Amino acid sequence: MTTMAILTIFVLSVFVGFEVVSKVSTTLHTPLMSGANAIHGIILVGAILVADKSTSTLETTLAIAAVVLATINMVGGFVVTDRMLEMFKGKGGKK
Amino acid sequence: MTTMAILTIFVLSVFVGFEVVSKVSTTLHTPLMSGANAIHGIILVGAILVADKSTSTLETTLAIAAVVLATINMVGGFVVTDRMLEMFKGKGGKK
Amino acid sequence: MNSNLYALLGLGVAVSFVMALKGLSAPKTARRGNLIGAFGATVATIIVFFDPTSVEHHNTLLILAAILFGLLVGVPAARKIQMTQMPQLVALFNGVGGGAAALVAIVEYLNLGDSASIGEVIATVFTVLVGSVSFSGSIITFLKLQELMTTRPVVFPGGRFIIAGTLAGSLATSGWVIASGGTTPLLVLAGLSLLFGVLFVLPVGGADVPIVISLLNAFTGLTVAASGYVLQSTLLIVAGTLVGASGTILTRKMAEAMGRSLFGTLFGAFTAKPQAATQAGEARPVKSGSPEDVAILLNYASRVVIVPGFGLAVAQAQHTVRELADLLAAKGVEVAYGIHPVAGRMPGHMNVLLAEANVPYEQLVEMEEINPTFPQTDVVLIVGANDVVNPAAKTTPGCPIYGMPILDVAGAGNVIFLKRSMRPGFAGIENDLLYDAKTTLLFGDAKDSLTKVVSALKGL
Amino acid sequence: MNSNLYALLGLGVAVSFVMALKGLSAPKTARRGNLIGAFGATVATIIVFFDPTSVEHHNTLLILAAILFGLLVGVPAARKIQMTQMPQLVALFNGVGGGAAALVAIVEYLNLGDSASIGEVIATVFTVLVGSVSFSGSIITFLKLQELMTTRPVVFPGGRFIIAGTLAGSLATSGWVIASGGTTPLLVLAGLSLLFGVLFVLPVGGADVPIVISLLNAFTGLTVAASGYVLQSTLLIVAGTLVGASGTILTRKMAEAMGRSLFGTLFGAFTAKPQAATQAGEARPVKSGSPEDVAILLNYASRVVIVPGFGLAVAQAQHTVRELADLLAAKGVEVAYGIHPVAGRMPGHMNVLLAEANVPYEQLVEMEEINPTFPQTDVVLIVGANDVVNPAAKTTPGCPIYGMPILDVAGAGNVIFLKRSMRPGFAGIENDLLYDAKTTLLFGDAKDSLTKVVSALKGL
Amino acid sequence: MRIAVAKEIRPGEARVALVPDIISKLTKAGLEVVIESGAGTASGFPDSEFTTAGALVKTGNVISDADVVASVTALTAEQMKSLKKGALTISFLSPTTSVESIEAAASAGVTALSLELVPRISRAQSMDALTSQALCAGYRASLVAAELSPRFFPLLMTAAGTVTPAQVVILGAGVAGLQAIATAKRLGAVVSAYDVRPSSADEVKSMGAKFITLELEALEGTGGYAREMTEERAAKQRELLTPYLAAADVVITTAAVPGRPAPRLITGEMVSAMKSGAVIVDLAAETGGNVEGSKPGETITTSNGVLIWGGKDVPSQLPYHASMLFSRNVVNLLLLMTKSIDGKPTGDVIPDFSDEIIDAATLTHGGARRTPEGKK
Amino acid sequence: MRIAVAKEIRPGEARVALVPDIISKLTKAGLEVVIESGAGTASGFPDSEFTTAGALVKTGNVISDADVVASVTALTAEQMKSLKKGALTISFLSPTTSVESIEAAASAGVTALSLELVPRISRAQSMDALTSQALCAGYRASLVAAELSPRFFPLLMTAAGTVTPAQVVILGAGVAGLQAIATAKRLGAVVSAYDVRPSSADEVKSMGAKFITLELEALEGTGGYAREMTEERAAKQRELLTPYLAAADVVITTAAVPGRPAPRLITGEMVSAMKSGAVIVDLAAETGGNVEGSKPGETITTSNGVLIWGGKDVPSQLPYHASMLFSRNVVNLLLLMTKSIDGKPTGDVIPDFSDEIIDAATLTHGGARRTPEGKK
Ligand SMILES: NC(=O)c1ccc[n+]([C@@H]2O[C@H](COP(=O)([O-])OP(=O)(O)OC[C@H]3O[C@@H](n4cnc5c(N)ncnc54)[C@H](OP(=O)(O)O)[C@@H]3O)[C@@H](O)[C@H]2O)c1
Ligand SMILES: NC(=O)c1ccc[n+]([C@@H]2O[C@H](COP(=O)([O-])OP(=O)(O)OC[C@H]3O[C@@H](n4cnc5c(N)ncnc54)[C@H](OP(=O)(O)O)[C@@H]3O)[C@@H](O)[C@H]2O)c1
Ligand SMILES: NC(=O)c1ccc[n+]([C@@H]2O[C@H](COP(=O)([O-])OP(=O)(O)OC[C@H]3O[C@@H](n4cnc5c(N)ncnc54)[C@H](O)[C@@H]3O)[C@@H](O)[C@H]2O)c1
Ligand SMILES: NC(=O)c1ccc[n+]([C@@H]2O[C@H](COP(=O)([O-])OP(=O)(O)OC[C@H]3O[C@@H](n4cnc5c(N)ncnc54)[C@H](O)[C@@H]3O)[C@@H](O)[C@H]2O)c1
Repeated sequence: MTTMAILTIFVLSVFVGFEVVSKVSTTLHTPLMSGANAIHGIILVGAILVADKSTSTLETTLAIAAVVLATINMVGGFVVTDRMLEMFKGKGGKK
Repeated sequence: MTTMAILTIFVLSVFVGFEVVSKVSTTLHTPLMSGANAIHGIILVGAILVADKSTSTLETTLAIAAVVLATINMVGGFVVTDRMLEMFKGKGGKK
Repeated sequence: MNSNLYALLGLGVAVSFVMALKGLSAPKTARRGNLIGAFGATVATIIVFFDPTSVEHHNTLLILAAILFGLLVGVPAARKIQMTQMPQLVALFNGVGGGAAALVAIVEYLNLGDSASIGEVIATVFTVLVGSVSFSGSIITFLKLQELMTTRPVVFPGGRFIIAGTLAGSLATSGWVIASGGTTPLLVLAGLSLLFGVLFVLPVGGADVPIVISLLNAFTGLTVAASGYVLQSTLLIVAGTLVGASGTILTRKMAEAMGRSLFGTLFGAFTAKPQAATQAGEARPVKSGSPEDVAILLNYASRVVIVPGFGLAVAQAQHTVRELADLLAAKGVEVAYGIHPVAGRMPGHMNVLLAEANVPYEQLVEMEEINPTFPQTDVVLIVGANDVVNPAAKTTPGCPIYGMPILDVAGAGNVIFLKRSMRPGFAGIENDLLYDAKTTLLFGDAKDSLTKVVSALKGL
Repeated sequence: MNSNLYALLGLGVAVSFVMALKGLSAPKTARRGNLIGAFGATVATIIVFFDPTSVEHHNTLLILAAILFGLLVGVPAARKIQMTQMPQLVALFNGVGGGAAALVAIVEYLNLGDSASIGEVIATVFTVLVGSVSFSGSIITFLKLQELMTTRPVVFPGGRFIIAGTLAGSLATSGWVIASGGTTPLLVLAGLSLLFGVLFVLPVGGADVPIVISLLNAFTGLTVAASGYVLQSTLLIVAGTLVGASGTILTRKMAEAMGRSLFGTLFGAFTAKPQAATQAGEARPVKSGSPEDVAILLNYASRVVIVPGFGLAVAQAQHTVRELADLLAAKGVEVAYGIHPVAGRMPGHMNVLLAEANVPYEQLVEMEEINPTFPQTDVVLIVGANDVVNPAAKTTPGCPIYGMPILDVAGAGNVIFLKRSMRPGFAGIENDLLYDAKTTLLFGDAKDSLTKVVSALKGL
Repeated sequence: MRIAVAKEIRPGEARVALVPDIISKLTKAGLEVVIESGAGTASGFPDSEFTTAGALVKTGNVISDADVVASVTALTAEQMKSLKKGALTISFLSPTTSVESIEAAASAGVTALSLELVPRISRAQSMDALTSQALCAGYRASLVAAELSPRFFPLLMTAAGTVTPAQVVILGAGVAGLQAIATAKRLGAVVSAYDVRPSSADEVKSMGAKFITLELEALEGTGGYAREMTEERAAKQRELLTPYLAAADVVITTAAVPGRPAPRLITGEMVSAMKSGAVIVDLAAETGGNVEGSKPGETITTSNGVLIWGGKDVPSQLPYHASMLFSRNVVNLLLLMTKSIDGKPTGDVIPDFSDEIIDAATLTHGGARRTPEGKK
Repeated sequence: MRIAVAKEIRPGEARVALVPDIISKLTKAGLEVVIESGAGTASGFPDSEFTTAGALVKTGNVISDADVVASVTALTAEQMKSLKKGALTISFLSPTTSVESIEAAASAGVTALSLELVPRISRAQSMDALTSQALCAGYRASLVAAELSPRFFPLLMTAAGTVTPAQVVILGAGVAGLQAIATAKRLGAVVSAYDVRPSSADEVKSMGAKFITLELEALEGTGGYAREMTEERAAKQRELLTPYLAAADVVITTAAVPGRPAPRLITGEMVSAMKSGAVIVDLAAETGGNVEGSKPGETITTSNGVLIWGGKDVPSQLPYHASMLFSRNVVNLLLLMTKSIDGKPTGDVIPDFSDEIIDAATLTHGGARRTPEGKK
């Protein structure tokens, strides 16, 4: 992929990121932060990629540590966000 | 640029396009349509590119026609949009 | 030009378009947004001459001349047009844009010859098909709006089979181009698509035309994106996609705002039956608006006069009207209430209600005092009143209210009626002011309508 | 796996993240948004094992074990945590994410060795620096929030020079890595960055911590994007950038909502003077909320009791309070007014006002009747009242209001006070209820506050 | 021409047919205005104000040499006879109850206009004295009721217990009834109302009051007035209204049918079902009474402790504003009969019977009673 | 123990110290209640309702064998003397104006509690009869003013011209004044008010009325009451108020300083600067009058056409609710003195002077006048 393409993707993602949360209400600040936090747990994908091709012990150790940390970030993040959002449960459909 | 990059750019652009106009008020429907219309006048860039490298008369004629049409689209579009927006002039800064 | 710089500038232009669209969706920033877009487009047009990848420059002067010509045609047309004719001009501009995209695709197709990849051919076919439809369709909408042809849906017996046939033909030709290549099939495709564009728009009725324009606009955007793919231009891809996506959303919103079914509008062509044409009502046209329209009119006024009537009382909207007035006052708009002596059904009816809502007595102005101020008033908001503003009292001898003094609201810049229907008031006579060009009607219970206007106003 | 399919799935995951963030920004769709994100992340985690470009699979089992371990640690922690401790858990998760990104960057750096392009090295340095800051900074915020260390700003003499020095050191080391490559400088960079993270967060006061968490979160997002660049993963680039961009906006919004200067919060570290620490008030903490918070509490309640007091009268907010009540009723919330016999400054004060605003008499409930209903009430909205809900009347013999019957609002699920300050009411005595855990304060003139709550409610 | 206003001679009448404020409108139309000294005192307009406004204030007879005489109540037969031939009078002048005065006017060659007969068309609203005076009466009715009631009107929640709001029932929701609703509502009472006209339900609701719906057919006559009810319907209506009255703290009745005695809405039996301390205000007492036992100008306490107040000259109890509104009605009617030539007022008052309003309002002209063209 | 209520003997007094509704509270506390036949008639509570509520209705003297006697106005010296030794009385009992009764009570060994002396603390609000009766007086004041005024209170824009709203000025914005503001505002008048207490500006504004700010220092005494003004300040205040009064259509005065004659806020001169047709309602007429020339119970018309209404027994003019509120105050005070053992009421009423309220309110006990502990 060309640098230009990456840059374009980056810029567009910035816009999407800005726009998508631009109307968030105050009460959702924390859940949104927590959800975004879970999303960057996607570094897990990176960690898996590097771990799988690591051969030296040092690399493997570090990479496996990264996998553990990233998993905690991602899974814990989604679960805790869900718990925060429990108050919106059920009533969400109410008009 | 890879097809994947183009696809990503396309998808992201779709999101940006959706989001950016999602809160438009009814009165701005027509100006917004007109402004978007002016923006697709950017085909002028494409027309210029093909016109400049055209050698056969047919190609040149068609391409030059495209340049004329695209210019009308772009320039006229921006001007007419601006005129539509005159009612918002001056008062825009009012709180 | 350095290719990185060139690419960065292109990205900058794409960003400017995003900001333009964003700006255009809020009244405060709309003008600025449009200017940003125009600026970006100008930059793009200049730098394309320095495109590092384009090495041949055969026709630069000719191109410049063509641009100049385009300017000379486009700018005066856009400048001189009357407010009421703008929609058709937009349609026309959109059409020429679609035409340009189709031409570019054809030229590039000729240019590439057999070296075109399958992807490029598909993109070309798409551009030619959709661009041509957009071109011819827009021309028809232009003719309709300009009343150079009937604004009624044009439907002829068996029409829908012809339309479906044309579409099928276009698609088949598309397949042919993709499968076999060559110039002829592409030109056939262009021809069929042009025809389809005409047939597609003909059955659309006057009220639906703006929706169709918006849809064709979104289509044109997509053709531009497809051209971008062929021409390897990220800018065209992004800009075209932006227009395509936002145009789609916009089309849906417009249809919603006008209470039309998008599906019905678009596929009317396939389902319309001839007799539908004769059913189109002969009623006098009125201009009805949305709460947002009313909010914007009020927001940008310097002086607003509220005229309450019996409908205010029926809706018990006194508290809401005061809320609206307070909100306007807070925005620096001068607000007064014009109280007609017989508004309502009992002497002092409006006073009782407005006092209940704590409207300060100073804001209530008697008829004789307020009448001379209407010419300096930007907007009159008539809340459930009718007879007391009916010009028939002056113009129609013999009608039940002839000779009664009225509030001369017609002198103001804009008149807004909040009422539920076109039904007349107490005296039972029609009110010509409802059909006036400067009148906007917002239908619905006065309290509901005011509540919506208030929230729209807060959103501005 | 077919590389096109793989790429498309990746794009789909990216789209799911966009939809997750979008969903999370509105109460109605928040839960669903989160689930969509989780689904996308799961898909990504599965398909990465089939990445067509990764040919070596040395440690698949180990990785699966590591994931399992991560699950066993992360899920129970997230499940068992108490509501009040969630912020620190989020901080911790964010920190480990940052740490993971830094580790990935280091490993890939080791892996690439000298084949790394300059861009890749810069991205690696960025990831290591920011990831480490995020890691250590988040740990400190965790410790602060968990009260494992002082929540006060920690400032020591000359601290700001040390901080600035550490930052300068990190940047210099970054330059060194970029210039010369090699493992050692990278590890030095990691060490310095970890230190900087600690020093950066230490001077932040308790109230600002959430803002810092949000900022570190956005930082982590950017490191993920940078890793994506190094690893050539569009998904990581898009996801990381999304989080970075939305996190930045969110940080600004949070600072605004809390009335804090973002600049002051972030650069407090550089400007804080030691004595500032001792100035931190000893006042009892209160929970103040925004109009949106109040609106959400009200919106999701089944039963709301409004308790008006003298402040309602002072603010002349009777019409606005009725508007709010009507709005809630329209949303299906049961609304009643609890009228204390001596609320206001004259017998029947509240009646006069509420009658003016046309509040139906049936909604006004006497103290004796409403008191037993508070345990079934989700939210009590206290509009400018104080003494009449002050539990001191029951608990503090000798205080001026001792023995006066009060509205037992403390029995309800949530208590909201609308008042302008922490000043007491007529009797001049403090109200412990203001400091209660179930109490939210919305400061400001009652009418203004109500107006804001009304529009926030309309926006839900 | 000269327009004169004498002191009202009917006992209890405190209004005056012209107020100082309005006199300039007449002088601008070229008329000369003469006021009997003391005519405005009872309504709060001293002679001095009339003089300042440009009128001539005279003692003694001012009407015998006047071309136009304006009064609130009808001139007596004697007064009519004392007028110049061809003089014009404007006043309330009921064709059913002021027969003598009308005959005297006819025989004296006086042109007598009756304000009661001004038609209820939009253009005539500014001359509609029935409406303007009913407005005053309706306001007074609620005030008097509040005054007489031993209870508060509003709801008040106090440390000494809760005072429940008064339940007010209003029968007849015409101009007076609607204003009574407004005033009682303002004071905080819970108001419900009943009327026979079909449009009145909306009108009552538009005042924020509850409409009492009875299962009876509606009665609408011409000009927005009601029709008389049959005795059968009346009995049914009374039966259905009884529970509403029994629950009421205050009842205000304003029902009228033009040219007919007031309908009997409440019988003694219904009164005896009411609460002790309840108050009935009967605005129709002078025209026969909506309530059995009501006496104009008197307050009667029934054996079960219900107070019945019979209205008499009720608008006169608000003399200042009642006079102000009345005089504007008179002047608006007068100005319909003045002419100007080339922008200069002629100062003549000439009734033009082709005008629907003048036609309908004029009872006698040219020495005879006349039938309006519109009724022929 | 037995609690008795006799018919009020002061002329014009229509209230009753206990209403049927509340009697169950007393019987539940173990007390026996005796009511003199006809005691409640004037306020709309017939004997039958008392009987139903559980009281004994007797004719003739009911107080001489009672342990507790509740009344609205102070018992006369004779009545005090006729009581049992050790009996307890609750009523209004002013230490300055009811000296004879108090002396009689002291010598008869009666424990006399004065409702005027209940302190203005939060806990005592439910026993504060001054407040509850001032509430009635304030409401009446505005009603009476509206009744007497020859003009409309509200603004009305009609086909016969616009009626401008009445300008109402209220002097003294205590309990009565605030309620008068509320009532006048409800009727649609434009209301402004003045008071000497610094907190009153906010209180007036909280009613939606305009506060009249004079360039004078504030006067605040204890317990939320005002202090007396010096003659110099009084003169200055009168001078500054004059223009406000001259523009007013209605003036309502409610100013009082506890234990002192009412301050003179309006002199004859100020009245003569007012408009003809203006109305003054003086709620303080009985205690000396805020207005020069006001006479309790009379309506005086001045030479310049201003009506001055002097209040007398004003709460009595709303007897139903005034009695209801008063009786709740009495009962709340009484219940402070009843005891129960193991949840069973003893039926005894024993004043406990360690309670700040009883202490402050008790004027005589054990055969002598007493000084409250709180004042020692
Ligand atoms: N003031 C008096 O003393 C008095 C007495 C008797 C008669 N009148 C007569 O009454 C008339 C008064 O004029 P006006 O302009 O006040 O009233 P109007 O002419 O009767 O018009 C009222 C308008 O309000 C609309 N409306 C009714 N309910 C509504 C609701 N809930 N929400 C929104 N709109 C509503 C009606 O239109 P939709 O049905 O389409 O909604 C109608 O057009 C005059 O003709 C006057 O002569 C006056
Ligand atoms: N009803 C009577 O007859 C009567 C008569 C005299 C005295 N009292 C006494 O008055 C008190 C009544 O209790 P209450 O709870 O109604 O009143 P309160 O205890 O005096 O409290 C009023 C509260 O309203 C707030 N406030 C004032 N203006 C405001 C504004 N514009 N917007 C928002 N909040 C505002 C004040 O806080 P901030 O300053 O922080 O905004 C204050 O805490 C009791 O102590 C009672 O004994 C009653
Ligand atoms: N268009 C105009 O110019 C104009 C002007 C003024 C009044 N009006 C209309 O005319 C209507 C009547 O006006 P009015 O007040 O002078 O009438 P009114 O004084 O003759 O009667 C008073 C009311 O009593 C009612 N009534 C009669 N018989 C009744 C019965 N048996 N039971 C209950 N109610 C009974 C009538 O319907 C009327 O509403 C009003 O509603 C008003 O809207 C129209
Ligand atoms: N906390 C409580 O329990 C409680 C209960 C009732 C009343 N109060 C307060 O006590 C205050 C006084 O109550 P009140 O109505 O019984 O008082 P009041 O009857 O003694 O006096 C009436 C008013 O006259 C005013 N006044 C005195 N001299 C004046 C002058 N020269 N000019 C103008 N005004 C003058 C006083 O300030 C007072 O507001 C009220 O404002 C009320 O808020 C408190």
